[in-house]
Amino acid sequence: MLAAHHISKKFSGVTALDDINLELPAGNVTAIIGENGAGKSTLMKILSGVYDDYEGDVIYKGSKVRFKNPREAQNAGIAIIHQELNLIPYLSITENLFLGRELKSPIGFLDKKAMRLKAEALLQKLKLSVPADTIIADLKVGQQQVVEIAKALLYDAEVIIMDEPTSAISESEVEILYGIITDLRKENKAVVYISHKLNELFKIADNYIVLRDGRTIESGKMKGMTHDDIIHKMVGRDIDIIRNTNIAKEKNVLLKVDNLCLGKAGNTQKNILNNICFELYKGEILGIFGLMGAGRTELMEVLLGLHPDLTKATITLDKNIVRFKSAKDAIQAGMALVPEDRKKDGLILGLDIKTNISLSSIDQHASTGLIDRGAELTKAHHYIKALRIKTTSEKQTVKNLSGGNQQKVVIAKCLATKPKVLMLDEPTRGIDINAKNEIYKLISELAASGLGIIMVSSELPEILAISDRILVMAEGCMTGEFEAANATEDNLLKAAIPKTI
Amino acid sequence: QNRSDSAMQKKIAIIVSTLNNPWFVFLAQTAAARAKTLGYESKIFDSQNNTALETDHFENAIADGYNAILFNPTDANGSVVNVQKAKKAGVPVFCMDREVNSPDATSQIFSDSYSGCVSLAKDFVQTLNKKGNYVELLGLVADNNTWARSKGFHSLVDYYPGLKMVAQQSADFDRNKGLEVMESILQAHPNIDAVFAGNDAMAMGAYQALVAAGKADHVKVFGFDGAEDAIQAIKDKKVSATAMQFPKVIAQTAADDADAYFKGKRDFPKKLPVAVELVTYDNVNDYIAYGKK
Amino acid sequence: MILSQYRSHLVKFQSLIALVLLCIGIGLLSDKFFTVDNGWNVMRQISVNICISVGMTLVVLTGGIDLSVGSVLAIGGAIAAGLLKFGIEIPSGNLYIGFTLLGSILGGLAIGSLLGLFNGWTITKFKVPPFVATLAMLTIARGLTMLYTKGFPISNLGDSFAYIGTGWFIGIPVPVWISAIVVVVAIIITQKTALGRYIYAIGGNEHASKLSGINISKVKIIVYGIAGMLAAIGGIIITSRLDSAQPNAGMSYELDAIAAVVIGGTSLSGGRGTIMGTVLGALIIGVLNNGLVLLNVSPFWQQVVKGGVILLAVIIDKANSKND
Amino acid sequence: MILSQYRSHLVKFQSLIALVLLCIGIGLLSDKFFTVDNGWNVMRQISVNICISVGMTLVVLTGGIDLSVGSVLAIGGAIAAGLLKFGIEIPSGNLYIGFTLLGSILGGLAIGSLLGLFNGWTITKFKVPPFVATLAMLTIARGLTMLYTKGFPISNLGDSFAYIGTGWFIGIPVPVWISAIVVVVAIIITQKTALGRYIYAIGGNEHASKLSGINISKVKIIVYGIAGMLAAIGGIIITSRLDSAQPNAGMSYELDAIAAVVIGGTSLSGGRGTIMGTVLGALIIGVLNNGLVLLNVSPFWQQVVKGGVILLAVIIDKANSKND
Ligand SMILES: Nc1ncnc2c1ncn2[C@@H]1O[C@H](COP(=O)(O)OP(=O)(O)OP(=O)(O)O)[C@@H](O)[C@H]1O
Ligand SMILES: Nc1ncnc2c1ncn2[C@@H]1O[C@H](COP(=O)(O)OP(=O)(O)OP(=O)(O)O)[C@@H](O)[C@H]1O
Ligand SMILES: [Mg+2]
Ligand SMILES: [Mg+2]
Repeated sequence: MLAAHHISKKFSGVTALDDINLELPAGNVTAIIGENGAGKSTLMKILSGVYDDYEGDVIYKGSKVRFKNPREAQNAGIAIIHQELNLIPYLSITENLFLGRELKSPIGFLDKKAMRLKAEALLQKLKLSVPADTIIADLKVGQQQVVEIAKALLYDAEVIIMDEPTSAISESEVEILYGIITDLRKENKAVVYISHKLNELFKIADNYIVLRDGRTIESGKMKGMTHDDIIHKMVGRDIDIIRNTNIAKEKNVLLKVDNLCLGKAGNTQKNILNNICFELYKGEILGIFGLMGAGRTELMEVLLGLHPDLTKATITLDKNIVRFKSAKDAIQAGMALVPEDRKKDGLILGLDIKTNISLSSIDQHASTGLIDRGAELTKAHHYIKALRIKTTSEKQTVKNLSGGNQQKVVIAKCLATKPKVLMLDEPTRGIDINAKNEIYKLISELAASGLGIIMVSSELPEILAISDRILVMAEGCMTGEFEAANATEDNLLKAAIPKTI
Repeated sequence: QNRSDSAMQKKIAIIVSTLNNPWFVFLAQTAAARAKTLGYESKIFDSQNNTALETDHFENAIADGYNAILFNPTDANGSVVNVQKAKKAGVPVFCMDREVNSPDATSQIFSDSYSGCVSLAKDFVQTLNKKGNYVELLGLVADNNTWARSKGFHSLVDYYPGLKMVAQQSADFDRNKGLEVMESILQAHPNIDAVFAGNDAMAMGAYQALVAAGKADHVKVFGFDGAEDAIQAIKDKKVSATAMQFPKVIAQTAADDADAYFKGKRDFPKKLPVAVELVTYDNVNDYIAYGKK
Repeated sequence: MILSQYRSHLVKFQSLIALVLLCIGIGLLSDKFFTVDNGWNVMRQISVNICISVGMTLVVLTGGIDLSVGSVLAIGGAIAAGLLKFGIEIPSGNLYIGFTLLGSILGGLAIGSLLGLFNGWTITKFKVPPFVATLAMLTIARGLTMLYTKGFPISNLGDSFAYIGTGWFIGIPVPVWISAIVVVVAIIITQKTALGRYIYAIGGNEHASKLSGINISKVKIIVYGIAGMLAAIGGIIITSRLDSAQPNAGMSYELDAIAAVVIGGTSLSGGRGTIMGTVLGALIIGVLNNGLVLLNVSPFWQQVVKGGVILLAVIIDKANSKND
Repeated sequence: MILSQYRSHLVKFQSLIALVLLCIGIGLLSDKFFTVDNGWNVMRQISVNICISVGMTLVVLTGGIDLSVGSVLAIGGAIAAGLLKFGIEIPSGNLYIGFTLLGSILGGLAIGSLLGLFNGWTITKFKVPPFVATLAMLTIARGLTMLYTKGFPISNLGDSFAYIGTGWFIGIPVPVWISAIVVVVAIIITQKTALGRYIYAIGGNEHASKLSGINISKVKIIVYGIAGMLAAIGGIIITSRLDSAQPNAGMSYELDAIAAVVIGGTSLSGGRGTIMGTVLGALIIGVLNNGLVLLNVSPFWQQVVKGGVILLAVIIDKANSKND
């Protein structure tokens, strides 16, 4: 259906793709596999008309094509779900779905009704139960991702490219997506599927293509491959998947949270968080599991001193009762948070690594009023080395780092404040298997050094592998607590399902 | 009884082109003060040099029941419709300082800028002995006073081939711009003999530039308006001459006319030019800011 | 969901509260305020600002800004007046082209649109920030106006031209008709056409819009062109009201226009806002100007009070739409 | 990495090319341009704009804008002049407080800072968009100036006050010293202090900065306070140069200041830019103003040429820094 011959692409000197060849047959799901930065997204952008300055040929239905812009590719029948969400925040779902290809009435005005009906049908198919005229900004990230998927399905495309479509959606939504992909395959469409969650690939893909450093390494049938085979092909060597081997240490309570409640602004009836109580021990990794919207991120935010006006809680840190009025208070008291969305909440993308690392702790180096650049640099070097941040220099702009390395910069920023409690919210989202592994290693090391660690994650295997103890949340309440030894996927999920369904 | 009293009380609107220039502030406040002495309520409207805003003021003033308008127009032509509108509403308009090209104004008491500049030019020619290089600083290029003054000046000066204008630049009637433009002109033309500025603020700015360049002693500065600073500067022999307008006379005459109108007088001289007088070191002691002693 | 709908209504009408409070306040202090005459007064006075602000709203919705509207207003009015009165004379060829009323108006609109399109062109083609491109145009268009008029107003344009700014039609002043038509057309564009969608989309997320196949440059150029044309309409109204094209007309009108847009709840970073909001913003400013005069506030105090009230109006808005 | 460093240098000095081209062009047309005297001339003339623009740069770096600088300049100058000349008289208590030179200058600076802090307060406390808050302050501060001066200039302030604006110190004009000190201090703040870090961080990503423990409100209030103080410094320089505090001083200076900031490569959305860039931007504008007068370009053409050159300067910049 769609093929690429000898495709190369450079970004101001950096070679992103180097002589790529691949084939995407109709009626098949092809998985593209590769580490962060292998060139997967770049290749897909070429196929879908985002970049038109590349070397080599794209062959579509037997003839050579060169799409000048996304619309040309769309019209030819190639749809793409981009890795980054590309939605307009203040337009509604319908408006986003039809953006650039609005339905019009005979006199040229928008046919809003027709669009809404079509959008509603599509949302129903995707089991997204929100009205079609909801503003995107009011949706959760997972729901936005579903809209992004709907956008690609709106028209009868021949080729559908999905670049990490599941990075923010939960299990049940993934199942729906599988169903849709199966349908597409039946309709003899060519589907491209990119994901760092290897399990998904085994479930859904027919073929695989491995990219490494911008080159095609290998391709073949998915059938008969194992986890380790794939990882080996991706990374070029074997890696050991970390499992937490901490054994029960003495239990010194580090953080104690009693009756934590978080109200909703302008609404006195409903609470977002209800009577949360838990303890965190020194040197412990406490996993917090839950489905989308369970309130885990809000819990982390409250513990960092956000929403002080809406919070009621008794928090004891290191045997002292503390009250946080702002993030500044919380950080000074020894809390630190690696937020869920590193680009939006964790980093100043336009500034360099060094500045980002020292952002929360610059006071340490400014006792004279002026910043001691030497000390700052030493610190930056220390963390770049300690966390194995892959960069050419501490002056690299954070925007240009890979996702995994960006995540490490956020962790470095938190560690630089010398925290007692380190909270990590979905620390491995969108990160390749190798980088994930490094972050797991890091978390274990930090726990071993005496920090209390709270890790929020939606990925069961991850939370099972790394935690000493697991709390489960649903609908703003604590619904379960499990020691690592007797936690299973089953009982975690059971506790996470909301009772009100 | 109180009520009939307040019904009797007439209100006078004073609409001035701008309050961003002390000359007009003085004009407006003098008119307001006179109206008060005569027993009328009055209010000052600032058109901010914006003819459209002036139109709004007229509409608002008419709607608000003002009985007369003392008017300092932003523009001789642009303000015509406003005067017509007032006439239609039966509100007499007395123009101050600037003319309006309309017979509908009840009376127009104005400074004769053109002939004022002619007499200023006479002094200019004499002071320079009919030869030398000079610089002209224009006011706002979109203001018709700028051109009335410039034309009056050139109508005489241009007859003397020995007088050469080496630069003509605008400084927007602004003291700071007068200073900066003059500083730059002095770079290009270090050897000048005189500066003619379209108002005193620019003249004072130009003088300061000359001081900074060490040329204040032999470059003659001429202004226009009769502002306080300029009168003082003429006394101190810093500025050579200015043309004195009489905002006080103008404003008071206008207010008196309104008073007379209320009392039944209808035959006003359509145009009453108030002479602009030349002020030099010789006669400066007869003058104070904006008027005669 | 209900919350979100409610909120979008709030965004639309958030300034209404401030406007109502303002009107009540002035009405209590002056019995002249709530009269039919004064109502038309205010409406006529804001008609020019509405034309400009509507164009500004479109520009701001795309995430841009247009500082040149005041100057473009001046040249639009001047060209229309000049064409009507003098036509075009080409001395060398001994050619003279006269213009009808309509022709001269179209001429004024054409020059406004052209300068607006030029703004859009420099902004999209050379990636000049809108602030700089239109700031340059502010100066250029003012200079061109001076060159065309030689610094003198063009007056006495005849009764039929005067009708545009001073006439009445079915009991409503003509400028109010014009601004109402502008508002309605703009609402249709923003709410009912693909162009409107694209305007919001570009302001919301330019990159995503590009990936959706929207021709960003085209939309932006059109929008700046519309803003230029609307400024020229404003210029023609002013010229007609005054029966005179003033070379310095419209100075610093851009600030009033932007104020109307922002007070009306449109975000300066683009993507959010409504035409009706801007109309409310313009009304607030207009009512305030009118009220300060009616209440006989001294001119020096007026500025202080005006600034204070605008600040207060926005604070009230914010307090009432805090739930987002 | 080398590429990225090179690029950041380009950002810093992107306007240099435009400035050099401009200087060469004017130098070719006028032999008076490249003289020491004219150099000091230009430097002295831009010193006020530099003071204001430096403050504006800090504000813009946080993602804000300050439209009130021109009016704050006026009131700063007026208060300094008024205190020096008249002191404070309280008629009821028969109290008179005289001010020394230093005292009156501090008084001027204090009022400027205060108004700036007020800007910051409304912006952070009530979430008023900076554009609106400072637009309101533009009007308020102008009104206050008019009220304080009653619309008349305050002149004849004595030789020691005149020294600030017209004196020389070690062969360099005093205003140039002042602006140089302002620039150096601002560079130190932005590059070497925690405050500077926070300014860039807030402009780059306000929410992330908040989560990183930065007190956003405090930083913003300080920054607007600094901008107000620098505007007042500009006002004192102007007042001293003119030996007169003009109530209408500084009108529309905000546009020149923003132009300098943007031409200097600072992004209006915040987070990116340098003080040196702004200095270059101010130099471009200053050289242009000076050149147009040196070449005796007619006032009508000046505006057209000025706008055109600014546009061209930015286009040249863009063309030379396209590689990002
Ligand atoms: N937009 C960009 N412009 C320039 N260079 C970039 C850009 N994005 C990434 N880079 C550089 O390309 C290199 C590879 O980045 P990539 O995202 O592929 O990470 P990676 O090497 O796979 O690391 P990791 O495994 O930790 O994710 C990095 O050195 C990064 O600095
Ligand atoms: N706009 C850009 N400018 C410069 N370099 C870029 C740009 N986009 C991508 N690159 C570089 O191209 C390479 C491939 O990036 P790409 O986004 O295709 O990786 P990917 O395989 O999709 O990674 P991930 O799994 O993290 O999504 C990287 O080294 C990246 O740094
Ligand atoms: Mg990566
Ligand atoms: Mg990718």
